Order: sequence, then C-alpha cells, then structure tokens
Amino acid sequence: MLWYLIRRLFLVIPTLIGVAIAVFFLIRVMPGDVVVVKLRADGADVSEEMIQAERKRLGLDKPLYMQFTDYMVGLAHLDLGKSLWTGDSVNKEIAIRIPVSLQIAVMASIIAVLISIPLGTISALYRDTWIDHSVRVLAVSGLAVPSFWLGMLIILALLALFNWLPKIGYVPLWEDPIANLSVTIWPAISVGYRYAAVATRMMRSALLEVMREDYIRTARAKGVWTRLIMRRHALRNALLPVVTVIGLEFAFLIGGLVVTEQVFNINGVGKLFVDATTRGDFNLIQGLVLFIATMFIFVNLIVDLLYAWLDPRIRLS
Amino acid sequence: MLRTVLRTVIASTAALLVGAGIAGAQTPKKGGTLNFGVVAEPPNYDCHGSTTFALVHPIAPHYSLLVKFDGKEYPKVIPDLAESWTVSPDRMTYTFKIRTGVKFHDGSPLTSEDIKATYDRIINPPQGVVSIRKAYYADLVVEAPDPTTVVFKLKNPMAGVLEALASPFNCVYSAAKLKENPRYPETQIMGSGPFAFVQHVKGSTWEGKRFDGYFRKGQPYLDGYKIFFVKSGGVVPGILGGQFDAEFRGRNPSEKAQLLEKMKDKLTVHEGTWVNNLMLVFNTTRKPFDDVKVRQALSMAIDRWGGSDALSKISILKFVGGVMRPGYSMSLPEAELVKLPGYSKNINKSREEAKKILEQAGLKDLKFKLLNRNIPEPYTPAGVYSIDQWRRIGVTVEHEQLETKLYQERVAKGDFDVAVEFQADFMDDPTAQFSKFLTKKLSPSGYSGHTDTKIDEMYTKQRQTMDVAERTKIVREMERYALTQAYNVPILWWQRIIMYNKKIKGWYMTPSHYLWQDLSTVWLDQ
Amino acid sequence: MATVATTPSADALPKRANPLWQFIKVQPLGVFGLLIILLYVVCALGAKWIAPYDPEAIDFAAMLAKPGEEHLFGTDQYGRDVFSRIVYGARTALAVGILSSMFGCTLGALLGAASGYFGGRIDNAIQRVVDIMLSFPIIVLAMVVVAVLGKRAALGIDWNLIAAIALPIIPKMARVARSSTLSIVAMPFIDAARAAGFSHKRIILRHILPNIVAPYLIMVTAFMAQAILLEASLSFLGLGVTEPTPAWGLMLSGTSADFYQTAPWMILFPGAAITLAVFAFNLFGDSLRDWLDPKLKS
Amino acid sequence: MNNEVVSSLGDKAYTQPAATAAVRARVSRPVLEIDNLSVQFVTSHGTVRAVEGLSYSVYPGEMVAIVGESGSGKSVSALAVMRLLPPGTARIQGSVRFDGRELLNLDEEEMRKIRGRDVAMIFQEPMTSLNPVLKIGLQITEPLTIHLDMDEKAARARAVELLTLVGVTDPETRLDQYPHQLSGGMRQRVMIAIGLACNPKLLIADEPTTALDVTIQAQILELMKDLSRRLGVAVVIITHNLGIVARYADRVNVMYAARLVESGTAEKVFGHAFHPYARGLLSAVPRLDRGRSAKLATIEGAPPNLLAPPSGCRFRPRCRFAIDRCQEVPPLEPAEPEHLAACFRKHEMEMLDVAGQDAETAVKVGANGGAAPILDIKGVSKFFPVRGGMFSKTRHVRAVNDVTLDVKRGETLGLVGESGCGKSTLGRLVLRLDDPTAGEIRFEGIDIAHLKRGEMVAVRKKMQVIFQDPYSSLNPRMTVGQIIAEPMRVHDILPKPQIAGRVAELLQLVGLYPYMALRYPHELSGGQRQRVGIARALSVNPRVIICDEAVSALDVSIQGQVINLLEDLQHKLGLTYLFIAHDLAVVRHISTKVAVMYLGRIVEYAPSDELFANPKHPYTKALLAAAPIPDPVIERTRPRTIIKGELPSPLNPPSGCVFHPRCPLATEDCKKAVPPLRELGPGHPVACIHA
Repeated sequence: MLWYLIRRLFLVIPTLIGVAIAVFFLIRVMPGDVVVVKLRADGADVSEEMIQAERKRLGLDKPLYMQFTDYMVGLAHLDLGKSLWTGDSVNKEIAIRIPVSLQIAVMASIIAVLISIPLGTISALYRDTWIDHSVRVLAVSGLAVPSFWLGMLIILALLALFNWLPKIGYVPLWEDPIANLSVTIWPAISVGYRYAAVATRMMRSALLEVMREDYIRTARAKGVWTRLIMRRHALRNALLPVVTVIGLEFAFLIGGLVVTEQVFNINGVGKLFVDATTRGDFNLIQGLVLFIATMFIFVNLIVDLLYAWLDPRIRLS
Repeated sequence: MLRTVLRTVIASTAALLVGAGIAGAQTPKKGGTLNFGVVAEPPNYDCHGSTTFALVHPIAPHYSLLVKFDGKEYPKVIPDLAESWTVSPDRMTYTFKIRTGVKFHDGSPLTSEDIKATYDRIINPPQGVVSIRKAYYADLVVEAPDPTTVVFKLKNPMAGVLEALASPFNCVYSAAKLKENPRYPETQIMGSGPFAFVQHVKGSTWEGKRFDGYFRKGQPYLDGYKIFFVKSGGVVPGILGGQFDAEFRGRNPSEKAQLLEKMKDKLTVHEGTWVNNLMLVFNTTRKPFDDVKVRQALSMAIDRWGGSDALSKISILKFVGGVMRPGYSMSLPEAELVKLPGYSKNINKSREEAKKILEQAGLKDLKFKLLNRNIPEPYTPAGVYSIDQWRRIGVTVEHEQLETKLYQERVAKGDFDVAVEFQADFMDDPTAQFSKFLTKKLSPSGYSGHTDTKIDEMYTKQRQTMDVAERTKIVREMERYALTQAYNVPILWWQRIIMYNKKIKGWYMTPSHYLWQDLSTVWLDQ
Repeated sequence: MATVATTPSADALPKRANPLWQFIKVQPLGVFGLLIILLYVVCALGAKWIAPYDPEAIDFAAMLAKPGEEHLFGTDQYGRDVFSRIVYGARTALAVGILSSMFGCTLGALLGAASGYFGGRIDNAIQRVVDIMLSFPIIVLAMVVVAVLGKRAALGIDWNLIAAIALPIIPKMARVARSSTLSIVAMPFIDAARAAGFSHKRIILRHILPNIVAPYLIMVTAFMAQAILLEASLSFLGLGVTEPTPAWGLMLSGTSADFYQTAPWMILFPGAAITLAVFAFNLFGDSLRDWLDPKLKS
Repeated sequence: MNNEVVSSLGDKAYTQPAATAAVRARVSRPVLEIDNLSVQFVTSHGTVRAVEGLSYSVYPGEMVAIVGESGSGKSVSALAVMRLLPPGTARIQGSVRFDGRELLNLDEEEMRKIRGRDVAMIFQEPMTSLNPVLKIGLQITEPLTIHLDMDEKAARARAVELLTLVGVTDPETRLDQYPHQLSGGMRQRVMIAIGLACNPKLLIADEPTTALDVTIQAQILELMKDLSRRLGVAVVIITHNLGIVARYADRVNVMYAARLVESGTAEKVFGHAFHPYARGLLSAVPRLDRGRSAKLATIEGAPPNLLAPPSGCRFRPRCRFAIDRCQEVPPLEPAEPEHLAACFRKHEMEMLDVAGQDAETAVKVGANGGAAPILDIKGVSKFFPVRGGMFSKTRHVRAVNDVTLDVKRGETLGLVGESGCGKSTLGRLVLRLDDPTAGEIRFEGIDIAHLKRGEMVAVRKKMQVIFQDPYSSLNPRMTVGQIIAEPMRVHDILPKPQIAGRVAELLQLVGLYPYMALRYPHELSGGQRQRVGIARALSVNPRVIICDEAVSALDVSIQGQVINLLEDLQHKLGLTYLFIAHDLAVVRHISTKVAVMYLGRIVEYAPSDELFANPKHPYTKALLAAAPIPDPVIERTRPRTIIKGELPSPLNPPSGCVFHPRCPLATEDCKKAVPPLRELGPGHPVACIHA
C-alpha cells in the first residue's frame, strides 16, 4: 500500500510538470493585453509610450524563454509569481479565495454523498417501482439542470417565498456559523445537485450490477438475510465505482463553481478565475489553472488511494 | 478672478429627489459607519496611475486634493487644501494659498512642498511611476515659493485650468514619503483626507475610519466606512439584504424599480445626466465608412429620440446629446442639434433618406460587423439596439462582442468596421470630451482613423481660448462639424441613477461618478 | 461428411428483428428522449415557420410582457419574444452540441484507437498528453481556449467556440476508445486478421473501428448533452454566443440577470429549454448505452 | 503459491463399490424429492421453458449427477431448488420436498433459514463466487453466526476446523486473507468449506470444477466424494463432463432440452443407455482409453431453441430413430429396475443402434515418416517482461522456455498441458503473433522467427489458425461471407468475380450452407461459428493450421462434429495440424504425436499411442490419472494418483526440474539442474532423471 502510494505520487509529478508547461504556453498565445485593459479601463486617453512603460514595469517585455525560466524557477519554489493586475503575489490572491470555495465544494460533496448513497440504494432495491422511477427522473434531471440556472431559481424562490436574499461576503464558519451557512448553502446546493445526481445514478447501477454478481448469489445461498447482504456484501463493492465517480465529478464541481459563484456573488476561486480571464492577467490565470489542475489531480489521487484502500485486491498487491 | 466660499446646504441642482422629500437643513449627526457597495476593485492604490471609479470610491476619502468640484453646485470648483487662489490677469499664473495646520494621517504636516511633489510626480513621473494624465498637465510648471503658497505657471494658454486641477485623481501625497519611495502610493495609503485607511480584504471589503486630525473641524461625521466589492448584480441583493446601504456609481432603471418596490419608504433616489456616452466609431480607413454620406446614413437610421424613451427603461442609456453632455453650458442646444444628421425627431423621414443614400452609393445590402465589449450594461443594449435600427434600413450587421482586452486590441489596431466606444471623464470640459474625435496624431484614442486636421485645429484653438463665451462659440462650431462629418457619432448619453438608504444624508449627486466621494460631508440620520 | 445436415437450428434462431422497432420496444424512455430531441431538431430546422416572431426584432412596446396569448413565454427587456428566441436558440444549441461532440469524439476515437492498437511508445506519448488534458476541469479548459482563440464565425457558427467545447471531449473519448480498442485487440479475430497477414490500416479500419462504433455512438450522445450544457455556461459567462443571436445560455446572462427577479419568465423558459434538451440527450444516451452495450444486455 | 498443499486424500484408491451406496440409500428416506418441476422465464422474446417436468430424488450419502449440454436446464433446476432464481422473471411449478418439507411453499424467511444450513450450494466460478472485499474468515463464519448463533470466537474455531477439513494448509492465516490472495483451487476449497459449515444434509455443486485444471479438478472432486461419504452429505453434482460422472456419481440424470431423458445408476446408464441422445453423447466423447482408431460418432444438429421447442420428443429432429409416435412426449419410464428412459423405442434401441456403430475404422493416415518436417521449432523461448515497482528490477514470465519440436507434413501434433503452461504462447510464436525471445522456427525450411512483416505475408498464406472461442474469433461487424472472403481479397488468391463462388464452396466444405454467407456471426450457433472459423482458415489454401483449443468451448455433441470435420479436411486437403488443447482425450483422439508441456517446457514428447500407453514422465502420468474416463466400470478399477499442489508462478519457476515440488519421485537432484530430454524409446524423449 505504501509502495502504491509512493508510486502514484511519483506518477503525478510528470503530469504536473506537463500541465505547468502546457498552461504557460497556452496562456502566452492568448490575445489581449492586461496593460491596455488596466490603463484604459475607464476609457482614458493613454499613450502607447505609457503602455510600453507599464509593460516593462511588469516584465512583459522580456523574451518568452526568460519569462518561462522565471516561471519554472518560481514554481520550483512553489511561487506562482505576481498578479499583473494587482501586483500582489498570486499565492496570496488565491489563498484569500480558497476558504469559501473550498467550503462550498466540501459542502456540495457532503450533500452529494449523503443524498446519493441512500437514494441510489433505495432506487436499486425497489427497482422498477415508482420509487425507483422518481429517483431516476430526479437524477437524470440533476445532470441536465445547469447549476447557474438552479442558483437563479433558488434566489427567485427565496425572494418569492421569504422575501429574503442571501447575503454577500464570507464569514468564516467558526466566527458565525449561521451567517456562514446562509451564504454558502445555496451555491453548495446548486452545484451539489448534479454531483448528487451523478453519484446516485452510479450508486444505483453499481448496486444493480453487484447484485448480479456470483458472490451475492453465494451469500443468498448461505442464507444471509437481505439487509445483511446489502450492507455487508453489496454496498462495499458498489461503493468502489461511486468513489471513482465522485473523484471524476470533482472537475464538474469546480466548473459549476466557476459559474455559480457569479450568480451568488461569491468571492471565490471561480470568480477570481473569471475576473483574471476577463482582465488577461496572465500570471493569475496560469497560477489559477495550475492550482485548479493540481487540486483536481490530487483529489483524484486521494480517490485512487481511497479506492485502493477499499479494494483489498489493490491494497494488498 | 474666482473666489468661492459657498457653504449653504441646498438641494442638489442636478439631482431629482424621488420619494425622499426635500433634504432640509438638518444638523448633521455624528457617528456610525457608512456601508456601501462598489462594483469593481482597484488593481492598486495609486490615484495618478488610475482612471477608474473603482479606485476613487474606496480611496478618495483617504486623500485631499488641491481644489475640488462642488458636489452641490457642479461644475463649480471649490477649495480643498487651497484656502483661496488668485489668477494673474493674463491667466498664465495661478497662485494658491495653502491651508495651515493640515496633517497627514501619520501626523506630519502638509505644506506646499507636498503639493509640488505631487504635481511634479504627475507631470514628470519618475522611472517606474505611471501617470496617466500627464499630457493634460504638460503646459504647467509648479513652484512652491513658501510653505503656504503654490504657483502654477502656464507655458501655453490653457482653458479650464481650475477644473483640471480639481481632478479627483490628483491625490496629494507626502513629499517626504515620495522621496523615500516614489511608488509608495501603489501599495500604501497615506494622505490627509477625512478618513484613515484600516484594511482591504481582496475581493471582499475595504474599511476606513475617521481621521481625527482632519483639517475641516467637525468633519467627517462618520466614524468610518466599509466598502463591499460586489459584482454589479450583487448591489440590489446587497441593499435589500441590508448588508450595505448604497452604491454610488449608478444603477439601471430595472434595479431602481426592484429596490423601490421592496423598500419604497426607505430609499433616496437621485436621477440625472451622466458625463458618459456611448458612441459609434466608424473606421474611416475602411470602405464604405470613408464616405461621409454612408456614415451619416448609418447615423440617421438610429432613432435616438425613440430609443431614449425605450432604452431608458431597461438600461442606463437615456439622453440624446451631441459631443457635449446635454444640459452642459457649452453643448449645442436641442434646437440646433435636431438639424444635424441623425438627430431629427422624424425618424421615418430620416430612415427614408438613409435608405436613399445607401441605394445611391450602391450599398443596398450593406453588411458589416459591429465591434463591442461583452459588458452587459450598457454596451449590449446599445449594440442590440443599433443592430435592430440598421436592420430597418436593410443593413445586416453582425455583432462581435469581445472581452474588453480583445476589444481594446482590435480597436487600437484599427481592425474593425464600426465599434461601440464610450466617453467618460470626471468633467465636461471640451478638452476632455473631444479626445476621441481627433486624429490619431493628436490623440491615441482617435480610433476612427480620420485625417481631418480641421477638427484638430479647432480643438487646439478652444483649448487656448480662455474667454468662456468665445470658447463656447468655438466648441459649438466644432461639435456641429464633428457630428456632420460623423467620424464618431454618439448614440445616447447615460442616465445616472443613485439609490441609497434614506438614513444617508449629506451626499450630493454630480453628473460624474468620480466626484464628491471623499465622504467628508456624509452623515447618518439614525 | 461434407454433406452433414447441420442446420435445423439455424432457422430456429430468432429472426433478425428491425433494430429500430427493437429499440422502441425495449427502451421506451430512450424513445421519449429521442422524441424530445426530434422536437428540438424540428424547432431548429423549421424555426422560421414555428416561431411567431422574429427572434431579434426589438419591440419596446411589448417590453417585459408577461407570458400570455400575445407572447407565449413573455418577452424580454427589448420586447423580443422569448418563445421565438427559444425556438431559434435550438439551432445554436444543436449546432454547437452536435458539431463539437462529433469533432471531439471523432478526434478522440482516432487518438484512442491508435493508442490502443499500436501500444508502446505511441500509446505512452498519447496517454501523457491525455493525462495532462484531463487535469483541467472542462470549463476551465474551454474558457482558456475561448480566450486564446477568440471568435471565428462562419456559416453563422462560432467555430472557435466549437473547438473550445470539443477540446475537453477529446481526452475523455480517447480514454474510452483506447480501452475499447484494447479489449478488441485482445479478441482472437484480431489475431486471426494478423495471422492472415492484413495490414495495420486494414485491421484498424475494417476490424477495430467498426467495433468501437457502439461506444463511439454512446459517447457522442452523452457528450452532446455535456456540450449543450457547456455552451450554455460559456454563453452565461459572456464567452460564448453573442447578442442578439438567440441562444439559451445567453438568455440567462448579462442584463437579463438584472430583470429576472421581476420578470422571472425571462430565465424560467430558456433554463427549462436547456434542461429539457440535456435531459433528452442523457435519456437517449443512457438507453443507447443499455441497448448497445452487450455487457448489460442480458 | 500453494505448492506445499497436499490433497487430503493422497493416493487412496476408490474401493467401495458404488452399488453399496445406492443400496444403503434405498433404506432411508430421500433427502430431496423433486416432482414434476418446471421453470419458465418470461423474456421480451417470449417464454423460455428452461425446465420441464423434472423429477428425481436424492438419498443421504449419495452422489447424484445431472448431466447435459449447456442450456439443457441443469443449472436452472438446481437454482430453482434453492429458490435462488430472480423472483420477477422465473415461474416455478411442481414440487420440491426437502426432508419432507415442501420448499416451494415456504415463505422467503423460512427458505432463508434452510439455505446454507440444510442445503448448501457451490458454484462454478470460485473466482467470482467469493466476495472480493471480504476476508475469507468472515465469509466462512457468516453462515455459522447466522444459522447457529455462534459467537465470533467459536465461529472462527469452526472455520479453522473446516479449512483443515477441506485441505487448506495454514488455516489461521487464510482466515485473514482475501479471495484474490488464494489460487483457484484454494478458493473452491473455501467454497466447499462454506458449504459444509453448518453440516448440511444436501450439497448442490453446480459445475464445481469446470473452471479448474484437470489436476486440480481431481483434487476437488476427490475431496467432495470423500466428504460426502464421511459426513453422509447427499451431493447433487451438475456437470457436462461425462468422465466426472462416471468416476464419482452413484446415479445419473441426463437432461436434454429442459427435460430428463434418462435416469439410473451410473453403471446402467453408461453400460447400456436407452435414450438415443444419451447413447449418442457417450459415443461422441473422445476417450482417453481408446486410440485414434475410429471416427467419433456424432449427434448431428444442435439442441433446440427453448423459446420454440419442437413438439413431442425434443430430440426428435436430431434422432436417427424417430418415428411418428415421437410427436408425442415420451414419458420417463423404467426400462429396467433403477433405470428410467424417456423414449418410445427404448427397448428396441440395443438392436437399432448396432447398425449405427459402423464407425469407419482405420481413418489413420500414418505420418509419412521419412518426410522432412514442415514445421521445425528449435530452442524457442518467449519471456514476457513484467514491470515491477519503480525501483525493482523488471522480471520475466518465462512463458515458453527452450522448446524444440517438429511437425511433419500431414501429421497432427497435439500439444497438451494445463492452463498457463505456455502452449498457447507457443502457438502464437509459430504464427508470429508474438516475436520469440530466442530460438528459430522453420516453416518449410525458412526461419520465420526473424522474417520482416512484409516477408511474413507469403508465409501467412500457408499457415492459418483456428481459435477457441467461437464468439470472439469472428468479427461481429462482418458477415460470414465477408469474413471468409477477406483473406482471399487481400491476398489476391482468386480473381474478384470468383470469390463469391469460392465462399459458397468453402461453406459447404465445412458443412454449412451457402446462404449463410449473408448472416452475421451472432446469428449462428457456437458450432456453426467454429465451422466459419475453419472456413476462413481454409480460404487461403494453407498447409498448416494451428488449432488453439479449437474445440474446448463446444458442447460434447458439437465437439464431436468439429473434430470429425477437422479430420476429414486433413485427409482431403493434406493439412498439417498443430493441435493445442488441455483435454487429453481430444488430443489423444486427433493427434499422431503428442507433446506435454509444463511451465513453459516440454516434459515428454512421443507418438500418440505410445505416450498414452506408456507415459514416462511423472507429470504425464499424473495428468492421465487425473482425467476421468466416461466409463464407471473402468473408473472404479483405475488406480488414482492424485497429483498434489498447484502450478507454480511462471514468474518465479522452481529451480531445476520445474515439476519437482509436485512430483512424487522428486529427489534432491531434481532441484539442481534442468533435466535434459532423453530418448526413452523410439521418438519418445522425456525430461526426467527418474523416468
């Protein structure tokens, strides 16, 4: 298991380096100039000379290979460089936004897991009954509803039913849990619905597949009662693909956050990313993309390890 | 000679008060924190290198200016750090008397040296310092003969010197600190304004607290202020949810309707003109936009008067005007304006004519692309509206909405047919307002690429004409000429709608969202 | 011996049934999805005749009208008919959805098949690239690509948008195609083809590709749903289709966001249109998978 | 992994005559009585009548076999007894009495209490029948805690006892292991232990050894037989392997197309079957104890489709002796004491069938002894690299290790061995589907081991292959005609216009009809597909055909047809076969020469009859001993040396003689050096120092 962990970690490194290089060059071919946006933001009459001076100040006039070297050297020190927009370090810019996004992501995942496992199980158990049908419709809709639209509907509903709108601004959970949750719960539901839907579907089909397995027949032949078969024999096996799906869908969760943070005015990583792209803040974009990709890679690594841990066939080889 | 010490509190001239009653002469109360939203965030804190309200709204309360625009009687210029001033008879020398006893937030005294250092930094920025408007002040030389006197000498005649000096971006910095680090204003805030800096949580909030050593005794009234940086869509929920009580840039009519519906009796609403407009820029280096007839025809197709009625209900576009803000003293009166191509109130006739012109030019099925920013308000409505208007004369237009940076690049390169540009500044002065109408030689933002030096000549002339009546004449002539040549044609001017909780008092709306934001006179009635 | 009478049983085998009829019988939900898709296709092709109004025509007299007789789904802030815009919006959605999904899946399938068939270094190289591409969340990759490529419209379609949506599909499809190819390469009939001395080209074209058609079709439908959703998200962020072109995601974004609290129909119907379309593609895709995937057949 | 494990039975021979068991059974009450059981499945295509009118009984301590080809309903009937069929789709009628209780009327909870406690079941795939994420210990103790309310400690102790009983060494450790850590044989032992946990009265074993190699199969079956006798457990064994039935069963039930056609004691059914299907089955199976003297008798045709079975006797369409009366359903009636058959002509059968036994003799074409070998394999090896961890060395699986063989024109070389011995890899090397690591392979004198891709094309036209799995060896997206025509088109064997005609010819040659060219593979039965595979191989007019387990996946009656076809073709077209198989009887039947492989090496190599008559290598002997012969009379007198242990990992083969850990003759010397092949007779080399 330890070897497995180490090996997986080592496999991640080339991917990360590849991602870093890909990001750099992808972003450098991006048209548009952060300096122009910055200086001409409100339409001021800015001379070309001024723009060149600013470019120089930001080090954008350096040849590409030098910029690349700086970037890679920075990366080696876990330094993502400075935002071209604010001049602050990208690390700091991201760090400010992490807590709220992370909290929403974690809440969405918790919602997904809490909903999907029982719902998927019930659906599989009562296969082809009305319970199953409604769960499936709910799940297929979950895949179909755009998270940002769901967010808008939630806002509409809150306004119509309670004449109340979620507040803006993030208060850490430990300072004021109620204020915190009243802000984060709605986007978490918006993005969590899809997550839950995907996991529910997976849970259901995995469980149905497992129920067809020979070892379930063996368990029945042993006279094990149905609930114990479910709990002991079926669920653990069915959870394996669900765990994988939860990891893969994390990417969708991030994608959902990018859009949903706009709807709910959340000052998170997603909004920062959208802002950075609109501004053409190369350093921030590449830092963020790299950060998000790394997060994603590590979430999948964790999921892989979890999978391996749950599955003795991998754990013990 | 101008000398103004006007202090009476009267209703804002430019503001129409809706549902708020008339702001009576109440005695300001002390205390409380003003919470308000700002829909953008400044990249850094240096006033001289910035052009955005996103900087002015959080930062203006921290700094003093030499002189400033009066919020109640715009465009009157009133003293700030300057106690009074004199102008030499040839209008080539401006001498300012500086207040004594003014302190920076760090306790150090503010003298004429600091003002000289500030303007030197603006006019001749040292290496690494960005001064965006330095060209504007290129004709000025600053001297500080004694600690309470600052003298501005003009190298060439220049109209509107006082207005230029009242720029909200000309924050006065500490000479001593600039000497240490000429770039300190980018990252630190150390001024002499009514509020001292507390903190800036990126992407989230900004806080300031009362500076007890502020030079106007008794001010500011507020204990402090807190800014919430939100997306435009977050303002209404923010105010409704009671998280903050105001937004001072300007909201659109639908937001006004929403807020009025929900908090009718608790809302003060100001509405008025805004020193901003959207204009069409024709790329005269491309056919057929090199043809003045075609440009006029395309302008004539747009129903400005009808559009004003309709668009003003759904966007901040409202007023029909020329190059100068409608209602501004130097602008063309409506009676003259309607004679110009595109401003006729008889749209059907106008469209017929436009069709005929295009037909004659052999451009019956004219097709082109309209380059625009992908910012929803007010660019998208302007684009959508213009395209619809052109369709009515048989012109097919494809809308190219790009991210601002891509838009900027394309416009600067001259890679477009027709673009939707905007004009915005902190004042109405023609020198500022005409910059986009000039040739590229004279102005980097002369995007239409025309080579008509007649406009340039008139522009230079008005800038150097110090007599107001004479200057007005030249400006009106220039406006008439520019609108007839139609290199650039304004679509509509913006309406400024400000809403805030009734408890906020002492804030006055000017036609510019850059002005009157130092919050020194604002108080809370609670 | 050569005249053995072997085959009474051959005739006893079930007759070759009409596959379409089979599908209708076994997968009613999939048929339901297919019908919805067809409805959208009809909307897209016959928009001119179905939509009561010009989708781009501004009518300030009818600004923000409530749903009713005059305007089935109401109007937006420009007085444009929401129903007509939704009908025309089907064009954008289907064009972007279908084209990007097909491009992405085809490229991905070719890459994956090559990777699986040749193995070794080629496989390794392709897999590394795929790994890297898979490390970006879809929307992040699409946003960067949109930003990098800008817009390039032709035939009324933004091809760069399609490229941006297709790109994240490629690695996913490549993964699927690779594993299908690997399982097919392991089949004895491929060995038989190699033993018969057929060329690589022939083996890939005649023996491998036809056999990954099923996963290909399944993925194409599945990704159509995703592509429609992604296009809506990008348009919502202002990175996709531009006004005044009718597109569902766009109808939810920008200034619409200022109005929806007072005129909820402006977002209710376009959102429902997206949801229903994605729902239909998913439903159809699921059924197609159940039907084509022999593993789940019995 | 488990080389050290010794079968609990050792070398014990079976001494107790079966009859005694049967007699003893009579005195007591049957454990299980099945009466007129029928099972139907409702599918979207119609109703499948999987079991019809099945009746039989099982007495304590008795081993009853249910034999039949795939789809005959034998497994379904067993699952029906256990009430383990999916409740929604299966309709069960009739009566199943266990210990006098009617099982079909019990509610689910009562039935659950019987399952695992009174009736236990063992399944075919030990790999998938154990839960991969649960420890062995839990899986064994589960029935104990559920049915016997044992506490964890007691259950664990009992589990150790059970594992010891089924011959699992080191049972304490095993309890904490997971199924994937055990070998196939070990897993099946664990399954048996689970089955026996609560001392059931009846054990139903559904193809318990089909997935196992022949030596392991023998170990498991001996164990079951022994336990059944020692513990008095009645056993129902479901199998398609007639040899197993003959060796172990007391009574035999033969099923055909959902019905029982014959039932009786093993001696009587094997001795003189009454039903023509049972008779056909017995003569269709190649026998280890008979040489390649006669052509196999076959049952032509294929079993009926149970969606629309023929009326009357289900066997009628394939039956040579069918008469008009057979349109009625023949009842299962006693033909003699303790022997029932469902055939109207059962009493005439003995007479009728004699004429049919005119099997052509002397089909043998002796290999043209002096001819030069068409295929000459010299010192061929194939090592597959296995990537270890990041820091460990790459290791090699020695799949084929220094093999030397030759095949002469017109000969059939049989290559036998258990799974993983490298026989298929050797076949792939000869076909150059894999490149050999070392050695040379001469085909008609040319060393093809080092030919380039382009140069191989010429060779490929002369050498073809037939694979085991008739389902995956044909491209499902091509029609039969396209499949057969493709090599001809690609290699320009014939001008294009003549190809269609040639396809029709080939189809007829392999016993199919020309109209089948338009069908897709999935529309054909398994046997027909295998014929298509043969036709494809023949399309390029090859000299040599590699048959890689070409008949292993087929049912006995179909297998006989295909073997006969292969033999016919050999005579007609002068083909040379390399016949790779694990079934010794089939190999014996078809081959002129046989090579025995073990762990990548040839251990013995001799003319077919010589090898089977006079095996020298202890492994060959063990293989022969383990393979049962479908004749109870012979079986009961055969000494049975059950080989112990299992095949070691080819990643880490034993030193010296690879067989030494399992060899009864092994001495210290065997571990030291790889024994060379020694000629122990004319053309009979053996790799053993003790032989």
